[in-house]
Amino acid sequence: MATISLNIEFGGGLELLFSNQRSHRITIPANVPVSSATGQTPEDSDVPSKPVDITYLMYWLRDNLLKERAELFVENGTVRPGVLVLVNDTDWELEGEGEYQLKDGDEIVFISTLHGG
Amino acid sequence: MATISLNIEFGGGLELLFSNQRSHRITIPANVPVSSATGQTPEDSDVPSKPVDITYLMYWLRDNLLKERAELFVENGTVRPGVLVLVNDTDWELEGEGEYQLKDGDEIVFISTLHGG
Amino acid sequence: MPASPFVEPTPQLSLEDYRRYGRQMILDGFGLGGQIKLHQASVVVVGAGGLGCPALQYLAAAGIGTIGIVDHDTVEMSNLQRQVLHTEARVGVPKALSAAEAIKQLNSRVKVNPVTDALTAANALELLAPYDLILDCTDNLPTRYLLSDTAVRLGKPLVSGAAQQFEGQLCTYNLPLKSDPAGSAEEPGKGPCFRCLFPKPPAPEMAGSCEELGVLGAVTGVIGNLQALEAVKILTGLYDGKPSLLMFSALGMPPFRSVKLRSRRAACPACGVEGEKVGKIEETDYVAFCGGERPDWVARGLVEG
Amino acid sequence: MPASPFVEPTPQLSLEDYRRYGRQMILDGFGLGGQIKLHQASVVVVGAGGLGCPALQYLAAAGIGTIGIVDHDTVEMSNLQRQVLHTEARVGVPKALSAAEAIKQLNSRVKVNPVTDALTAANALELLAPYDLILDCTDNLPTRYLLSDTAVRLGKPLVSGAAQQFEGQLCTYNLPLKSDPAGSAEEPGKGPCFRCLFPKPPAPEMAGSCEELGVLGAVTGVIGNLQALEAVKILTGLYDGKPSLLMFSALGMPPFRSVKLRSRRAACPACGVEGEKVGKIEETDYVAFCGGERPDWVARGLVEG
Ligand SMILES: [Zn+2]
Ligand SMILES: [Zn+2]
Repeated sequence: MATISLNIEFGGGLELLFSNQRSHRITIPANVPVSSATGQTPEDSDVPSKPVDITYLMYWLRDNLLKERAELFVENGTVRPGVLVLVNDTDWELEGEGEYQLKDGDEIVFISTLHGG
Repeated sequence: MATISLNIEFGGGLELLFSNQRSHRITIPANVPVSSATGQTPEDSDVPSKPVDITYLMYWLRDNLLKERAELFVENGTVRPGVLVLVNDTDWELEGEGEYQLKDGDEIVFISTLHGG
Repeated sequence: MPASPFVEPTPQLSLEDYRRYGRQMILDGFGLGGQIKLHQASVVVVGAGGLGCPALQYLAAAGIGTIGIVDHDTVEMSNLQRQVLHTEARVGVPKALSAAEAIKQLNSRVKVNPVTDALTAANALELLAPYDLILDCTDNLPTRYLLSDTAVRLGKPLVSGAAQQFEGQLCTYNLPLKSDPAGSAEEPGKGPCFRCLFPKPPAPEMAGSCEELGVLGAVTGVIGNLQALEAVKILTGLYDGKPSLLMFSALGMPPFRSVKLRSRRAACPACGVEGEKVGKIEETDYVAFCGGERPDWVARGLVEG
Repeated sequence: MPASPFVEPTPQLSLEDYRRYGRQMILDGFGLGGQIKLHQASVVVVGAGGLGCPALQYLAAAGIGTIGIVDHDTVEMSNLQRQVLHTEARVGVPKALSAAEAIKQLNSRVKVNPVTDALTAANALELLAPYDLILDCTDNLPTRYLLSDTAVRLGKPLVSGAAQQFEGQLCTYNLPLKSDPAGSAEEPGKGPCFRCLFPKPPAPEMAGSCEELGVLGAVTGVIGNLQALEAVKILTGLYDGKPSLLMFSALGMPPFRSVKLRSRRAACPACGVEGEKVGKIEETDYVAFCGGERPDWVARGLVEG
């Protein structure tokens, strides 16, 4: 099964949900079900597949790395309010948000907006 | 003739020698004379050649981009004292200094040490 | 450059100003023109705390002509770990007055307008309208939304800083974009506002405060300092005309990261051109928008306790 | 965390200290232990100018137990554009005393040792030896070499900042490296010194000064602030154990860049183990080493004018 490696960073407090670890290096399938269901891979069955994208990545992180309180990370099929997602130092909004197709070696950052001062 | 493209940055005052422009994108030969002579290319004659390295780059910059006062950039076959060279955000001393073989897309920074305060 | 005996200094700048600001006036791209721009400019800093203190120091030092300071709090001992304009002797004094006193000592030529009232949806437009540029040095989410909406309504840039624990963030909302050097015929627009990035506020339980989570003093110093720097760059035109976010992680390597940000969203409720718009600022309940009261917001006077 | 009534505060920290430093003591990785480390630490800041003022503010605010300030200059009007600890009222006062006065007002519990003598090869070892950590906040090359050699000789880390025009640089020389997490048997060594990077000084004509080239105030603020932050990180153990250089370009995008640096050089004249070593610091003519007098060095008291 083809996979890709990614560098994942959490910040602004989000790292608390991920074992208090800011940096993670992960390997995920290069092709995934269109539904972004994380329990299957296209090889498993005849599910329609797509190149892996950020939407799938979010569910994969929730199901594989998140230690607690999933609702503080993903909500309504996207990151919960107050979280900004970056793709190689670029706002994901400029890259297609959840539909951005991940490439091997990409760095994806999930950061919560700070408001203290 | 095979070439490579590089991003060159000057800082700490060095940019003044290069038309006051900090960022330059250049294209140079991928293979150069072992002597680092900038007027020739290996195809020109039977000069022994090497993959282009930082020593050659320095002479190339001196001969092609430098507008004045070459002695404030290169001295005794290397950058003049007080200048630090970076290869992709790494001290060139860790990469072989002048002998580092340049790759397409590398970023080389020449920065003068500051001492004001 | 000091005035020669044969040339009168520009009426706005005195000979003493040349002496004081000389080190920046000789900078390429800054010059006398830049100093005059600062002299004629007005900046309001909302929050005279961890971010506001370093920001105010460097705005005053640079020679901004008029500086407003909005803060309804008084100085407490726990502030002195990072709020470097205040002093032990001024514990109990309203922060806006304490900060004003400090910067007047550094630069008596700056006109300082301290405001000891809380900034609210009812008074924000009036309090901030007289200024060219706004600094968000506050510490809570409802005020940040209020400031962003107000900046958009007033057409002013909002240099916003935030700091918590070991991290900081810096962004200028409603940034005046720069013309396309290729000479596009269109007027350059504005960058995104806070709502363009975060149309829905995070749930209250995600929103920690420095009181609960803590913050390292120098982290607020770095961000506040950078806010002053951004303000000076914008006022003198020396800024990058593209919207970006700076992220700082004091314990990280590398510690700084710059992020290219989205454009203004056409459907943004505050600054967009389409779709539903937010109601009048004066009628907006920002606390409710952010999910209701939190205990420290009561203490902060954001809501009736 | 405030002391409960049933637990005596650590004798070194008073109840008031808990109140003052609470915001950092609750930080993960910092805690009471971190505050005690700061309390028991001593830091000397060489230069109470553009870099030294912001550095001193945040060192004092953080609760460093003893702070030395070395500066032989007096406060001038042209300083106030960036040297934010000084005031108009203290123009003419020795900078070390002016800075000491300012930080005592912020934190009277810090023991401050102002030194109004110039730092020279003859007195550097004696002046700096009592401190745990040294900050280079100076503005000239000979003193930077002197500080690096002294720090190496004394075995202290040297947090060095520099700022000119729109740029800044930050590096800790003689950094205590951290053990290999894999548990190597070797003692971790030290990072490079200034001479490891720049064994030969730049020619005098390359070495501009802020007086000639100018500097933007907030640029010195950012670097000085980051110096204080590095000092706090090193003293509490919260620092990255690998040598790096931070470059700051106020008008650049991205503005910050972190560079991985070389290891200590075995053949370094100052800190290496092989080859020729520099002579005794006390007998070294740093001005001559850097190519001879420059007019502003005369003014600075580095050489007899
Ligand atoms: Zn908007
Ligand atoms: Zn060395």
